[in-house]
Amino acid sequence: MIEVRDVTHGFAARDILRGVSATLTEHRIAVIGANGSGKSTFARLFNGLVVPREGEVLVDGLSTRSHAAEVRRAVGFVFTDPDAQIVMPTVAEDVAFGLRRRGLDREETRRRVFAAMSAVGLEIFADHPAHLLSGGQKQLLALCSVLVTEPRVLVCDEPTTLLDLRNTRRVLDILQGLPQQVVMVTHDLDSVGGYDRVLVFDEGVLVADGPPATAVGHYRALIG
Amino acid sequence: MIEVRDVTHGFAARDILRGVSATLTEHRIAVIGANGSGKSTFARLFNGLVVPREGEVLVDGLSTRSHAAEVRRAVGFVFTDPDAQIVMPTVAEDVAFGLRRRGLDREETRRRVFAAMSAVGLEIFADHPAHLLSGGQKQLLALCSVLVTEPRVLVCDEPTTLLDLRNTRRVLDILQGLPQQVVMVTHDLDSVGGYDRVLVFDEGVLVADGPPATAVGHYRALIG
Amino acid sequence: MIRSRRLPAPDLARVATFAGLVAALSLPGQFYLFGSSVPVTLQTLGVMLCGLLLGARLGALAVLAYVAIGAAGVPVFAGGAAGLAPFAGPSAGYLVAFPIGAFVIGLIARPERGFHPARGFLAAVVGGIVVVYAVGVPVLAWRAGLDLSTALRTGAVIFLPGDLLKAVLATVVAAGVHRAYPALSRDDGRREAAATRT
Amino acid sequence: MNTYVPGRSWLHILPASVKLAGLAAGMVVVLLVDSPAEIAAAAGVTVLLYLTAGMVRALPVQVWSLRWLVAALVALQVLTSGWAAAVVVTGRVVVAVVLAGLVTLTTRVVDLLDVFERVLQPLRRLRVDSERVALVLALAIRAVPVVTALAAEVRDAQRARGLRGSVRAYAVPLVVRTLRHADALGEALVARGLDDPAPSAR
Ligand SMILES: Nc1ncnc2c1ncn2[C@@H]1O[C@H](COP(=O)(O)OP(=O)(O)OP(=O)(O)O)[C@@H](O)[C@H]1O
Ligand SMILES: Nc1ncnc2c1ncn2[C@@H]1O[C@H](COP(=O)(O)OP(=O)(O)OP(=O)(O)O)[C@@H](O)[C@H]1O
Ligand SMILES: O=C(O)CCCC[C@@H]1SC[C@@H]2NC(=O)N[C@@H]21
Ligand SMILES: [Mg+2]
Ligand SMILES: [Mg+2]
Repeated sequence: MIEVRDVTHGFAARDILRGVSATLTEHRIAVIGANGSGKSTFARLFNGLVVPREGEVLVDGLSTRSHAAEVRRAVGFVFTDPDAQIVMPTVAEDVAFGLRRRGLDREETRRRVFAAMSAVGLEIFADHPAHLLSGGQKQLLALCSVLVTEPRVLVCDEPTTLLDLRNTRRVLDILQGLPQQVVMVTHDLDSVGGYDRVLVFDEGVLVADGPPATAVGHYRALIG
Repeated sequence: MIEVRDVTHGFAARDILRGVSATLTEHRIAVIGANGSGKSTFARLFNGLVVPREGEVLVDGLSTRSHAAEVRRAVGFVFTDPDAQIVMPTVAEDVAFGLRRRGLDREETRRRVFAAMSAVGLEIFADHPAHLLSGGQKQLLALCSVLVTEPRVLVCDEPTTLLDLRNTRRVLDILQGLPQQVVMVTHDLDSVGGYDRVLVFDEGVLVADGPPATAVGHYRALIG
Repeated sequence: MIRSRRLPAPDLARVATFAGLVAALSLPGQFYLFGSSVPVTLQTLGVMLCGLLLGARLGALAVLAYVAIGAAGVPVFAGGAAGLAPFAGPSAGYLVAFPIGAFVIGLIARPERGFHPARGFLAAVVGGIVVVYAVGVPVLAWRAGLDLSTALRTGAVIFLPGDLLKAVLATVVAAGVHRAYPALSRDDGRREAAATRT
Repeated sequence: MNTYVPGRSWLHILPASVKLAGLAAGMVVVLLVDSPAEIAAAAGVTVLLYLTAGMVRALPVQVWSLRWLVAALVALQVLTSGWAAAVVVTGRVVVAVVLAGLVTLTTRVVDLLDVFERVLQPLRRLRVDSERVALVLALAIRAVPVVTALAAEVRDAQRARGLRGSVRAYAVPLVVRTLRHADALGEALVARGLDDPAPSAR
């Protein structure tokens, strides 16, 4: 469960988020809104990448301000550009990287890495150089490298923006099948249909919040 | 008119485009296909950013191989990432950049720059620092900076991928209203409805070519 | 034909962007070791990467562009300093040496012919440490009124462990980048490679 | 901290090239100074210049930013050559740095870039294209926030994966994305005709 309590955040001149409160318990949550409306900043609150100037964010009761490390272990994050996330030369090494300091023995690490790769269909690329993967495969790798650490919540900031139709569908299907709570920021209104709850941002304010049809309708009305 | 004559292009190990031929005379042409299918490479043929290993590309009868500079003046190009296209500090200066060596006097340059900015609604930002514009405005600036040179053909490689709904619609509307021939690469199948002709690529081969409904149907069938 | 030897646009873009990279590496952190009037910074890491990735000519131009925009007043020097003031202080020699260092690194490493880690490391040490100290230390002695041995101690010896570590890092990073971005040293493939990612 | 402060003083109005020449002359004078009294005089002149430029408020900031430098210089000098030398050497450096800082405080970046471009004009015979130099510098200035933003994103991605302190894991993605940006920029410049000859008739 994620609780956002009256958060205001911004920089010298301007507030990016203003008085945002929300308690997120649903399984599938989407966040939509115009460019610059504050979606990414909102999403970054959940794992403490952004610590709000005012207000508080709690993940399963732990504040992102005082329990940064625990929160970060509980909340996985997938970014738009896979190239910003992939750090090791081969696929298997990159997936294993997140388990480094878990004190697992070699066999256990291998087992978990293989399981995670299989879940997204990358096991056949285990020893493949990561940079030679296609854009869609890279994004699957980024997702896999996060899932291997078994986060309780997964936050994705426009995970399919750079992908084609097939890869988009693939990533969305995998997200849909996860046991975890998923929060996804997106511009693709077609993809939020099956979600339990959709939040709409406008100029840093949470202006609508509800089932997909209502929320998307509100967003379309905003655009005019 | 653009003629692509039996083009094959690639690198040591792999061909990115294989035996592609097409004569493009229509007013609105879209190019779709999976990630890595060769769309961007195809589009880059038209202004000589890519010169094919085999075959030839002619723009109004001029070969991109032997008449690179003329072809480049005739064919404008808008890329995906607005941040990588802005080259001067302020909006007006960036627009004027393309007119530098046209031998125009100062008054004429100013007039054309203003007209181009007005066409996309950026004239109020003339002396604004270009990098402080929003993502959507930056993409409009990129478009404007290309249009000011009055190209006969405009090629756009996923011009709206990074934009929200409103900005996407804005850019597409402006493209729709241009007198020039437009070739647009896109993953957004909803946006190609009004186009005259849609080309579908798959693994470097032009696999379908026709009106939107047929071509998009073919593409969907490919994905399975 | 007398034509100016213009930097082609793709090279020009790399030069300018890598100047930005050196700046981004210089900004975080800067601290003074006891008794030294020169700060510890990551600038040499940036200089080494320029030489190891862009080669002698473009690498040197990138670092030169970095120094030039700093001199013109953009806050990119150690600790966010800028302008002509740093050129009047004890670190002036290092700043002047940076472009020369990048040039020497590129000459030795020859990244355009493929990257060899051992060679790259040697290049980083010679260009990024020896050359930089060779200009930096005498200027430090001159500007700070030190005798040469004190200047060596406070302007070279104390930085050596850190700078050697940076040379190792630069080599490892350059090797990784050469693998992850194959178009780096292949001129004809460069544009297309940029195009592969939307 | 040490960047242009808008104003209308005589120093703001003076052409950048004249200021640079004056600074060079000032540097030579400061070098020749070698007694505490002369240092005091040089410092006095510097303060006077700050006063007439309306920049006195910037003076404490300038000096304060040199605190570590001064501490280190004084410590070393006192240990190796005594107090008088410490005052002269430290004073020289402080006056030189603060004086150079005044030029930066009163001159816009674009004006200094213009001077660079003009200084490079005669190099045309050495086949240096001064217009292109100006473009590189403008793009380099623009690249600083771009790369800084890329760095922030990569750092976020690393932190989200719980990867603290691995420089390799940080620097490789950063440099790869920097290169990708550079090459996309290069492509846009080519497409906008930077390398093409001027059209013959129009
Ligand atoms: N570090 C920062 N400093 C200053 N402004 C910032 C910073 N980070 C974000 N902003 C600004 O805050 C606003 C909201 O940014 P945010 O990235 O949250 O928007 P977004 O809804 O994710 O937009 P997009 O759809 O373009 O991704 C933007 O106007 C942005 O320019
Ligand atoms: N310089 C290069 N070296 C090797 N391979 C390359 C190079 N440039 C492109 N490619 C490869 O060529 C293929 C086609 O690339 P292209 O960018 O044309 O695809 P695309 O259809 O535009 O894909 P996307 O939808 O992801 O933009 C890709 O597999 C790409 O990896
Ligand atoms: O003022 C500046 O920006 C220049 C600082 C120079 C620091 C030198 S470079 C070589 C040596 N290694 C370091 O880490 N710092 C010094
Ligand atoms: Mg965002
Ligand atoms: Mg593409």
